[in-house]
Amino acid sequence: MILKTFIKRLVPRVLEDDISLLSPKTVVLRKAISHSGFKFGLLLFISIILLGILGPFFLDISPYQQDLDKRLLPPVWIEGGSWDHLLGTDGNGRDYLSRILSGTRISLTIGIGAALVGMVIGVTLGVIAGYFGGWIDQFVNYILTCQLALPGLLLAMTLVFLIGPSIPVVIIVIGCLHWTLFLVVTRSVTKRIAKLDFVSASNAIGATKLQIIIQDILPGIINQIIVIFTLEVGVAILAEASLSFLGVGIQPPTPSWGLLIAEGKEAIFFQPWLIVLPGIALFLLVVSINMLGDGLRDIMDPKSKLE
Amino acid sequence: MSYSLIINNLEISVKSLIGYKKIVSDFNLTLHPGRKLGIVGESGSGKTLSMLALNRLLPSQIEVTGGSIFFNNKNLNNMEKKEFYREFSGKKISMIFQEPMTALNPVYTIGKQLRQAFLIHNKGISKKLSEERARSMLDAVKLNRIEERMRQYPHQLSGGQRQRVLIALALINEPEILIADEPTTALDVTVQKEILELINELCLNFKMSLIFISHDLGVISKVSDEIIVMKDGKIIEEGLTKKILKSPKKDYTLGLLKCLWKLEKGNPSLYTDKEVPFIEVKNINKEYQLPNRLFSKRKKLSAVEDVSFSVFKGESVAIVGESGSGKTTIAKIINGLEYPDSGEILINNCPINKIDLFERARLIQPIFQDPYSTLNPNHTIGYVISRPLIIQKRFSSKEIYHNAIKMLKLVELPATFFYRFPNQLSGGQRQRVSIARALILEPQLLICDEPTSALDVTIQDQILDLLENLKKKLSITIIIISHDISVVKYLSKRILVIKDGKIVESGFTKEVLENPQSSYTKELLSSVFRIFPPKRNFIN
Amino acid sequence: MNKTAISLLSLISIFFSIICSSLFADKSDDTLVIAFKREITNLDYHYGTKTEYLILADMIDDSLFYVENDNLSYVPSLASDYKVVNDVTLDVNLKKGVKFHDGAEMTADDVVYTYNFIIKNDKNRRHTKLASWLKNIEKTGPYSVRFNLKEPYANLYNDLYRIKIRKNGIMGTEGNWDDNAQANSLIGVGPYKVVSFDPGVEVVLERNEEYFDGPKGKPAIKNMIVRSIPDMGTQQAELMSGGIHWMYNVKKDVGESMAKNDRINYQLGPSLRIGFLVLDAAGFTGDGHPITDVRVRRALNHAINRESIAKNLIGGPANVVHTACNPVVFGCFQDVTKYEYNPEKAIALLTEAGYPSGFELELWSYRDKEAAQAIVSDLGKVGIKVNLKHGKLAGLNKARKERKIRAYFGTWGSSASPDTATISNIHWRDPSKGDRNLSGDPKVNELMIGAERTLNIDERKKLYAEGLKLIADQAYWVPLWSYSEGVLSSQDIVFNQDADGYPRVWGISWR
Amino acid sequence: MVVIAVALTLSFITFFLLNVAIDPAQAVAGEEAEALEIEQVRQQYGFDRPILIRYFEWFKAVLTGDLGISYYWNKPVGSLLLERAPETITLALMSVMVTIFIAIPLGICAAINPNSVIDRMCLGVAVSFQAIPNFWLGLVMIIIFSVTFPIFPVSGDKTYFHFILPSIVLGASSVPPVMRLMRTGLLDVMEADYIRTARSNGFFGWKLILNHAMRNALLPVVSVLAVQLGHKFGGSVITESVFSINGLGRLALESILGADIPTVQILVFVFAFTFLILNLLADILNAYLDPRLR
Repeated sequence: MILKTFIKRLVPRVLEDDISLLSPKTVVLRKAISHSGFKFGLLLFISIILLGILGPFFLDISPYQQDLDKRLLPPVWIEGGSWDHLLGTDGNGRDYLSRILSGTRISLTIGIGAALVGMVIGVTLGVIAGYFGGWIDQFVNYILTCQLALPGLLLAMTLVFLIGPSIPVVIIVIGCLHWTLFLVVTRSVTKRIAKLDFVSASNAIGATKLQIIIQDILPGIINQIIVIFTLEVGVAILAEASLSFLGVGIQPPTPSWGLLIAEGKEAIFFQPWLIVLPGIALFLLVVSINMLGDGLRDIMDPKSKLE
Repeated sequence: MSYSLIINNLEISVKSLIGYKKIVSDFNLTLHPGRKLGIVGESGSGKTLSMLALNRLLPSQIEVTGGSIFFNNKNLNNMEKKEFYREFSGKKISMIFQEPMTALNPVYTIGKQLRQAFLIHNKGISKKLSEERARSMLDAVKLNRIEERMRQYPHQLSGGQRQRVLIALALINEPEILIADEPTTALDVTVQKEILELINELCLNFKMSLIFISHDLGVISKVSDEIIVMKDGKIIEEGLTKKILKSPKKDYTLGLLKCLWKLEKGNPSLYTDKEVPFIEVKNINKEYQLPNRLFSKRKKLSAVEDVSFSVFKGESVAIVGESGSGKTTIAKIINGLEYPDSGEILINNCPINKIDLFERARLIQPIFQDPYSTLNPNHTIGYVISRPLIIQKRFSSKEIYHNAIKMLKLVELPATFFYRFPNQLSGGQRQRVSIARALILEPQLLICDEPTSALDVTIQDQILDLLENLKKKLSITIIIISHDISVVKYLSKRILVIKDGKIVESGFTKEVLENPQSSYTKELLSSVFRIFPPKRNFIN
Repeated sequence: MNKTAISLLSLISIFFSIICSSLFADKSDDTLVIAFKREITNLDYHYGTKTEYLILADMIDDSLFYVENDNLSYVPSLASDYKVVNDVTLDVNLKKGVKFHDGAEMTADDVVYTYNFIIKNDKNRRHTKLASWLKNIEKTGPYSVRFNLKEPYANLYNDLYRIKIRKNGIMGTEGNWDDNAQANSLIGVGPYKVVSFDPGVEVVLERNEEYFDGPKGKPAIKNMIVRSIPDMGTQQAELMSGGIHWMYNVKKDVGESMAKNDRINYQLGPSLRIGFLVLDAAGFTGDGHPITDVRVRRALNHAINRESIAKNLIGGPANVVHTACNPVVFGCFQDVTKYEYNPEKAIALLTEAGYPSGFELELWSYRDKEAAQAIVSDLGKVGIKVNLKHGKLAGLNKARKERKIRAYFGTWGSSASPDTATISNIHWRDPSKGDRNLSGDPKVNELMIGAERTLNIDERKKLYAEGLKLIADQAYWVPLWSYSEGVLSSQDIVFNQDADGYPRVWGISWR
Repeated sequence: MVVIAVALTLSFITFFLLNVAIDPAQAVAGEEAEALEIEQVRQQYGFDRPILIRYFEWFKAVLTGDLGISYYWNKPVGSLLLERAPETITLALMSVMVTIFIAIPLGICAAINPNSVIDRMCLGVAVSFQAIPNFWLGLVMIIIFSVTFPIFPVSGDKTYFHFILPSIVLGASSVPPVMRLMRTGLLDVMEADYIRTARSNGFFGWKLILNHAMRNALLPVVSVLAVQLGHKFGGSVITESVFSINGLGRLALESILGADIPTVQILVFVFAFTFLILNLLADILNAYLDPRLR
């Protein structure tokens, strides 16, 4: 409730008749406020981030501190659990809460990093292909087909195998495999924008191609990119989990969620919390990011009306 | 049964963040059987929405919030959805729409769509009978080669043919009322005339009443007995067509008529300079490659064929033609936005491809048709207008600001618009901004590609006046491209009529219009619905 | 059109699923199902080195010798008796009346053929390695052969155990060998016959009723199915739902939890496998790294709490190992320098070596991830910041070959070969012939490999003792612990675990 | 033509990567092999020659129909493929059927009641499927449907019954994109002019959707399904190993880990080719559905 009034203050109240006169930014902001899915996703996302970043400061147990005498303790609500280890311990006797919390940072780093890499590749190629068209477009299309036809997970495995697993490698490899959506969308939007009259107008006033791309085309596609970006963050986090599951992802003892799930796999029948807890964390994060992305898509879509 | 349709105090609102906002109110209408009613108004006046409401086709955020619609004493507003669709949609009331290009389902054949529309109200009819019915309808709308048409898909037909199919679709269940929503606006003038004649004829044959919606008084006057004039969601005047055209009671109606009269009269004071050829177009050709289809070879489309002409300094020249005639391609080639396959263009005796980008920008500037895409929605108006100067890199930021403000004044916009975004502006205001952007570099040639065709008549009038004034003030050369003879008449001294990428006729506007030589020009002229001012002059 | 196709397909699939409702094998039809993690792709043991292949081969095939379960020594199997003529000559007499699965009797011809095939099949190098010590083999009678060795070779009986006897001519003739002749169906002399084989999926076996009276004993169960199930979780689920009866390589935690189920038995027995850290003492990866300093290597030995890890993570009979071999095998001399767990001492040693605040170390590993992390954690406590590179074996092999590995956590299983020679042969070779010897000390190589070049038992023991002492003194390795072998089985069966942890599944019987 | 070019490029990339990543000689010789032995293998198999030459030799052999012999399986790659392909094809087809059965009805439900509770729930299902890792779902499904309630067999690929759980797991991962596309596609179509025409002719409810909207809305879905099916042929590594189905995915995994270059080579080639062919088929199907594309 407090939050609601707070947000309402941020936005100037506009008379009913003036809605069409709002600046684009205000319109987006107002739509954001009225979009419940977006708000929920954002709230969840922010709380996960806060927990992940601030959480470790409040815990005096390091995620790496092992105690082999206290292995596989169950969480506090299961018989045998203790308040010392709220979520129990893992196979090496490390505090699971601490590991999950510090895993947030790693999963997010990988998700955001990989999505960034994918974005740079996809958007660059997409803008170039969409704006210049012709044989450049055909060539980019060829690269795209190559990428799509390639079984991604296999390539990722081979690549990580080749370079040796580490966080930057995993980020780059996942990023290099998740740019197609950026490319496809950027290209089609660029093509659409490039046909619009204001691009012709920029051409006529003597703007260079670079100026046109940066000033006219990029601002037009940025909304779409943000939306895809959020979705790709979720995809990348899951991809890392899959790689870790196959044993070519993040290196232990670094606690990425994918790794925690992979490590807890064999205990799934007897210490299910080992896989369920990071699974829930992963699920919540991906859900929040997806809701955020879906919400952004609705909000940024000029077609969607104020509801 | 004396009345077939009565609408009382209809009210339509749009749902918004805060609540409902009325967009149509106090809409009353009474339609006698067999009468023809025209509703005229500018875009946003609520004419289409009222009719969509009648047919339950309103978009999701828009709702009927009051009033009643009686058809033969049945209130359509309270009726169950099922009953309405079963008894009325397509059966008692049919509707045809503005865009024939998209109003037919692209994935089904014409025959199938007709058959289905017939079957929905006539269950259990055999396939043969329904096909027979479809054929007879295609015959009724005067389509040729009916057997072939039945098997064709919408994209294989021309716009006019599609509109005929849509009419057939609307009439297949012999409705009592036909609502036609701007059915000819998207069509070329020559086709427009035929369709109007067809509608008139079918109304007689089928004994239907007609509600015809249009923004164009000229068109309305050809098809209606009565007229309703709408503005801002309200009816402001209604009466018999003849009466209203002769002596409108309201100023707004008069204003509408005045614009038409003015254009009809033409512009006697065309400014001319000495005859120095400013731009010469020599034998240009341009072909486009059509995109690949799965099972067919690449096709080429010749957009411009061997076009040559020249324009003199300070002159205004019009290029006239229907859609797809290649006039826009010519404009783009002159502007350097496209390159011809062959031929050359000289500006001040210098080939255009030798002129550098900045220099060209100071010589030629374009103005485009669509006010909604001509401004980058992400930039402020101020930035849009000053950007040409910023790109030229020769001006201080102060100079740029002053120039931009000056330009805003020149196109009669308030200086406060400097910080606005395009989506906060109306279509006419946007078009003014794009003129300001074009003029800030003080170019010698303006290429106006249908500068007014997307605007309402009254706005169109203002923009034409503005262009006319600027031409006088700044003595620039103008090439105007249009499909609208009246605009051309008002603004240009010379005229080039273009068809299928070739020039079919050229000469002084007055001469060409009064005494057209080619049959195509004659056809073009005959299909314009003119409304002549009464002998007694209303305007000075 | 779309809809009909979809509904048709779904109908078909339902139809099939009703017909082929799955059949579970069990005691009533005398069929035992066991699961392997790895895939069996080739029945012929000579073409696969993995333990799973050996287990399978021991079921289908037999060889001249066999490792006896109780006191881990080589005993004649197809051989009736043997005689060491001298250091390079061995006479072997064969059992009579042993029959191949197709009914033919095994004679000296078959043995000679088999060994000739092994050493003369040049096309396959991996193959010839199996008997690289053999000069030639002679038939000395219908049921006796003589082996002439190139040089004295101590681990001879191990190889005689590993080479499975093939029927004369079955693998083609000299110069025209057919490597795949026995890959998909195999005629052996072992306790089980192959009924069918679906590569990578399962092998269906049936008891060989004519099996000779050898050290393996006669099998009790008639039908045996060996399934490949790569995922351990899936194996557990199968065991719980009765789809399989026996699985091995089960970790302590999983095994103990599974055993809470009344229908499931968990046995955690000894294993020949030991774990160890190999350290680049020679500086192959570059000079000047702390690890080339013996004090640092000793500090490493002191820093790891091996007992705790062995007890908590591995469990069962697992125990700390101080030597570069498993204490139970032949020649594994125990009286060497022992480094107890003492982090203070480790820190003191590091300080003495000039690294009071520790250093960074890249540690590679590929097996036992939990233990690897525990090691990292322990080393961290004395200030050694370990960057763990846990990956697949192939990646490690390549990096090691390129001399990029400074330290790695390795294990060695010796698959059922109770002799120090097996582990030392591969780990202490001359660096030019193998890349695992990172000691840079020619003396180690000389002692440990030298011990293989004599048949004299005492001489061998002496050489191993010296070598192992040297390794411990110089702390070339950090010997960690011996592993234990966990087996999960259904309550319906009796499975006896042996001292070497090698699962002799042909000995399983119904309860 | 493009299909072949793409498949070739991919096979070359894989060839190159594999050869750089893993020493093939070591892979052939086995993990316990001596350096000398590895050298011998290297010469025997010709691994000491430049990569390009080896690639061309490989390519020449493939053209003559010789797909090579797997180092790891000791078998002609062609027969390996034939052995493994049926399982993967069954799994892929069944999982796509699962996707269709779940995603398309959900998408339609969501689209005909936009922004309603049903819509939100459908979206929720989609988001959940998107957020659950494949292997997690697989193991949970085994626990529920094979151990706790022994309805389905845990693993194996003998009967169609064995494929039900894995295809649900594999199919679930493609539900979100297909469902979303179905929803937005249908929503877009429902706003199209021709739907307005149909409504004005008296069509409403299911008749409107089936007779007028469905075919148009299916167009993008067909393409996405083709992509998904293509990926399933190559990307079911995890599902296949969890349910121990002996298909191509597992073959690929084992071959990569075993550095079995000939097999991986052909697999990538086959995956890419299948993918491209499926896309071509989707184009043809789309052309059948949409006359404008013909």
